[in-house]
Amino acid sequence: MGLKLMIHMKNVTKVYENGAVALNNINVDIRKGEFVFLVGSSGAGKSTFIKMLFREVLPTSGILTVNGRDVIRMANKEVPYLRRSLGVIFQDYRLLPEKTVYENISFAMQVIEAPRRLMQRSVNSVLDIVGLRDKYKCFPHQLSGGEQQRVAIARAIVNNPSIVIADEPTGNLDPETSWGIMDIFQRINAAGTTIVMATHDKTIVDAMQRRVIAIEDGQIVRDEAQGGYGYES
Amino acid sequence: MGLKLMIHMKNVTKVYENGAVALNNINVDIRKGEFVFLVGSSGAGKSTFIKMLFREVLPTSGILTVNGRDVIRMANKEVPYLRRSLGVIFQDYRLLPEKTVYENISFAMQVIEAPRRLMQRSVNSVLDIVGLRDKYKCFPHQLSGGEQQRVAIARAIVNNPSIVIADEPTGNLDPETSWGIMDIFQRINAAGTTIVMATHDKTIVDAMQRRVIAIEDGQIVRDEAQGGYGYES
Amino acid sequence: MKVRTIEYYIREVFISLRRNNWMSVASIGTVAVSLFIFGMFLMMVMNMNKLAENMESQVQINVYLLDKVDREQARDIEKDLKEIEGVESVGFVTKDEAMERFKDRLGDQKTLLDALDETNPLPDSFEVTVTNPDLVKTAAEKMEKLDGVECAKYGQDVMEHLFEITRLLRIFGFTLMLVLAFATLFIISNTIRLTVFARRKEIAIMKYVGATDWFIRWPFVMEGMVLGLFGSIIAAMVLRTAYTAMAEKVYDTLAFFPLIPEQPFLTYITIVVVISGMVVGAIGSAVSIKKFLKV
Amino acid sequence: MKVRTIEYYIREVFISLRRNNWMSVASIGTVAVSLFIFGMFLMMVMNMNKLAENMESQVQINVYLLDKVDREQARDIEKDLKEIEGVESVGFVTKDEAMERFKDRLGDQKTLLDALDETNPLPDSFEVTVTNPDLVKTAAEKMEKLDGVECAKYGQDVMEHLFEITRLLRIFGFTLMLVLAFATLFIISNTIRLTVFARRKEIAIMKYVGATDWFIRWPFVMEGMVLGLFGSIIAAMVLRTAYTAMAEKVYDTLAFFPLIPEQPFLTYITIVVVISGMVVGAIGSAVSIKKFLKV
Ligand SMILES: Nc1ncnc2c1ncn2[C@@H]1O[C@H](COP(=O)(O)OP(=O)(O)OP(=O)(O)O)[C@@H](O)[C@H]1O
Ligand SMILES: Nc1ncnc2c1ncn2[C@@H]1O[C@H](COP(=O)(O)OP(=O)(O)OP(=O)(O)O)[C@@H](O)[C@H]1O
Ligand SMILES: [Mg+2]
Ligand SMILES: [Mg+2]
Repeated sequence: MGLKLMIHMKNVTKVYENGAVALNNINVDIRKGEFVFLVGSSGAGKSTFIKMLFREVLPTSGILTVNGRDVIRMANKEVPYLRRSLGVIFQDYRLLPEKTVYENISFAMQVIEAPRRLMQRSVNSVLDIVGLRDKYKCFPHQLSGGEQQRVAIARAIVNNPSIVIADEPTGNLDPETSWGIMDIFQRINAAGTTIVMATHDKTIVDAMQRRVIAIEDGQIVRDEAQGGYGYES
Repeated sequence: MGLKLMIHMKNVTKVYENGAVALNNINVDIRKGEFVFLVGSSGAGKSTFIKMLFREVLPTSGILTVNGRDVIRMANKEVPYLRRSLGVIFQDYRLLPEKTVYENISFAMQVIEAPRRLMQRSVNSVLDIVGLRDKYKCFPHQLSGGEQQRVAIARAIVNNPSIVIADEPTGNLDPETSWGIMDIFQRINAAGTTIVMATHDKTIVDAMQRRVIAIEDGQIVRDEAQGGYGYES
Repeated sequence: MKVRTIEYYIREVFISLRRNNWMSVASIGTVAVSLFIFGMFLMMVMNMNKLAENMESQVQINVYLLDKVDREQARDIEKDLKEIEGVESVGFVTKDEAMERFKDRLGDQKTLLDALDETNPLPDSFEVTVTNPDLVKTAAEKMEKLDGVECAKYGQDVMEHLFEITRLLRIFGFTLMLVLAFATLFIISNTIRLTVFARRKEIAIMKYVGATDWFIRWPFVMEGMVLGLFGSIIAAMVLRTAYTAMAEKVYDTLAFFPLIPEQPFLTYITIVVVISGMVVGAIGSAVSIKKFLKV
Repeated sequence: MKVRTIEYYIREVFISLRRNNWMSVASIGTVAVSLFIFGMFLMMVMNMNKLAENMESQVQINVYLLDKVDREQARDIEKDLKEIEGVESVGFVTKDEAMERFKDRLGDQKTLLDALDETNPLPDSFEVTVTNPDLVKTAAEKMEKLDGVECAKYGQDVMEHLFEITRLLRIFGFTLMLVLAFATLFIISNTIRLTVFARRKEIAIMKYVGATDWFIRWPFVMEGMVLGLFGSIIAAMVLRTAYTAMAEKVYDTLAFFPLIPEQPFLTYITIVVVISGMVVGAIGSAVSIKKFLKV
């Protein structure tokens, strides 16, 4: 495992302002090219884990580096550049309500001032990948839940980020569409992209046999290189 | 099947303003005490089906009665009373952002001017059922995705509605918690409540062996009294 | 509507003011500032109006008597004058008083009168004020017809000039008030509309959960009223302080200026400002919420 | 910054104005109304100031000559007068002209002067206007020292009264302007703040996707500027129309009133209003957005 360390967490703890301990002394290293599932019951701390990676949430204590950058001691004006190197799929999608599907996805490219030609090509291609080519003109409120989720996925991957961070990316997708998304993830992972995905989907985790980090009550209870979802239900 | 007809759809079609045909000539009858799964791929029309039941979306044509009320020709001021007889779990939760968990749930009871004593008792009991007793003071943005979803479920069942309408109620829940919710649904269904639930969760649908209505591209492609999710994936 | 529900409305208003505190402060501020401007000009216009009235009320008719009229007859004439329509007050001015005043008026040039020696060619006269400037002309004509009256003068051109000015002052003041009232109404209701707009999703959710329009509307209307109340109280307090300070300054330096006395004027202004604030706040909320209730 | 990005900003502004059209209309309306009020009072205060200046410039010194002074000598005195510091213009008034004017002033009572027969006790005089009211006193003293001058009078008390009034008018006008400027600033930036507030979630999302602060801020600032621009253009147009209409009315009925001529006054007002609108809009946006960028 001499590959580049993409995510490094040491003794990371997060206590929210209201006193809720979301993560407690977490130690994790994730290297380039890994495909990691983050599992755990509702409220275990998966989203908190993920939000720390792109600095929506700052750890209360500990050390956290992402893509070689020290997330905690980073200057404010560097944050956008950290975020650009990541492709984040948010649990609540976070689409811009006043922008169309096309604009929502191209926004991620506007931000890095990509040339227009490249932008059109890239946006159309990810729209094809998530199967929303004919919805490009719709606004988010005109889409079904699963369609919105797929727009969020498209936006996350359009810039070929070095890490894709996905929080429950298939929660509102039917099994067939979910597998389509997993295929995409596997393809970009094979091309060297690191993937961290929080999920509740037992079927997918069990079938993929990748690294699984299980969190319970803010602590890592299991970290297997080729694991399953765990516990029968 | 001489039981009361709770939901009656005849030749119902819904075309959105932008021309998208979400439902096309739907005919469905659902009787008191039924437990119905609505399945179909992303964008098939499940949410549209559900939104019509509580009149968020009006059918473009056809006949629709819910709980004996003609949803289409209903006077505006009757709509609140239709909605109070239903317990709706929205795909996007729709919690009031400026109210705490307790207030969000009790709001549904304020609306029907329930006595305070009853209100406290009922809210605490549904909070226990969904396992959020200790989060009652939190605001929605302080909750995890699954916790928010459970608040939405609690709000929907707190008034003992005659129909529970659930749009993807377990999309952000881990399998264990999902089964907990399904147990609750089975209990209230056994007590006579009609349940209509749109879902992508193959495991649940297959295990429950209840009535399954499958929608594809806005049309009913299957309606089985004791079905499974369909199609292997 | 149950007591429970009314209680809920009231609690709701204060919780909402606190939780949306950022927006509450913004709208209270806007209400305060615009009502302050409105109140300031209301005060200004009312004082202008007072000034105009004051100027008009100073229009007087000078009734000059014939030399032969003695004091006895003068008293009869005074009685007659008082009976003429529109006459407000009648004051007697002896020929000596008239001479004194004349000398004062001449100032530098009073040496001119030395040439008169001790003779006083001025007549006795009455100074008559009239309630309504429109009546001046007919009243003067009637006066001239009285026995013992030589003539009745009232500075026709000066008066018309003055009336023109006061009329314009009034029209201007009224227009100003109208414009400002609309502007205040517009700004306050616009602000409240923006705060309601920011909460449109909440309103929709409430409806989806089965709330009736009035159940949603009441707390908003009451909140608008409370916002208006708070804002207008601030405005009224500032206005009172400012007027008192200004009045002091005016009394010191411009004692002749007919400023409206602080009481009951300030009470009246306070009432107008506070009531407009509450009413505009409540109606602004009720109107703004309407379009978001249609779900 | 690439051309691409600037292009994006500009497109962004107009798309956003259109899609948030409800809010855009509300804030343009508020900007228009408050700048209209501001402009109206700016005009009023400037006219008041003009009036005060006008009144002050009418203060004149009357320089009375000794009887023995003949026309030749008078011309010399005129030259001397013109050399005194602050003197603006000097006009000669013969004793006959003075008598005429005196008779006019007496009006009703001019019969009094019949007693003088044909003698005219008034002297020849000069009417001197002075550029700066502060210089009146010293100038008058210097004049009295000239050969052939009996005395120099300038109605000391009247003048001081007048200065008191114009000084108060100026202080009042200035305070009014300051208060209104702050009020306008407050209301406009508050409104813009509310529109930014309504879009705070969008701003957060943009940041999460990796946008820099300036990338988000530019379109908002430009949008604020455009809102301010549109609002202020409406205000300016209404102001111009209103002033022209009012000026016509005043010329018709109060011709003596020294109204500031429409040009270049209106151009000046338009520039002030439009620039304040744009600047307040832009700065209002930039400031309001700040707190929402911290994610
Ligand atoms: N407000 C709207 N305006 C226009 N089109 C809409 C609107 N809402 C939904 N649609 C379209 O109607 C179709 C059905 O949407 P619906 O939300 O019913 O799907 P769904 O079955 O709930 O999908 P999902 O499982 O992804 O939630 C979709 O193609 C969607 O894009
Ligand atoms: N902003 C916040 N303030 C306070 N507490 C929070 C906040 N966000 C999350 N929490 C709490 O921290 C805990 C972990 O939340 P997190 O969102 O990480 O859970 P999760 O594993 O993503 O759950 P889910 O599967 O339901 O999305 C939860 O108990 C939650 O209530
Ligand atoms: Mg989560
Ligand atoms: Mg749906």
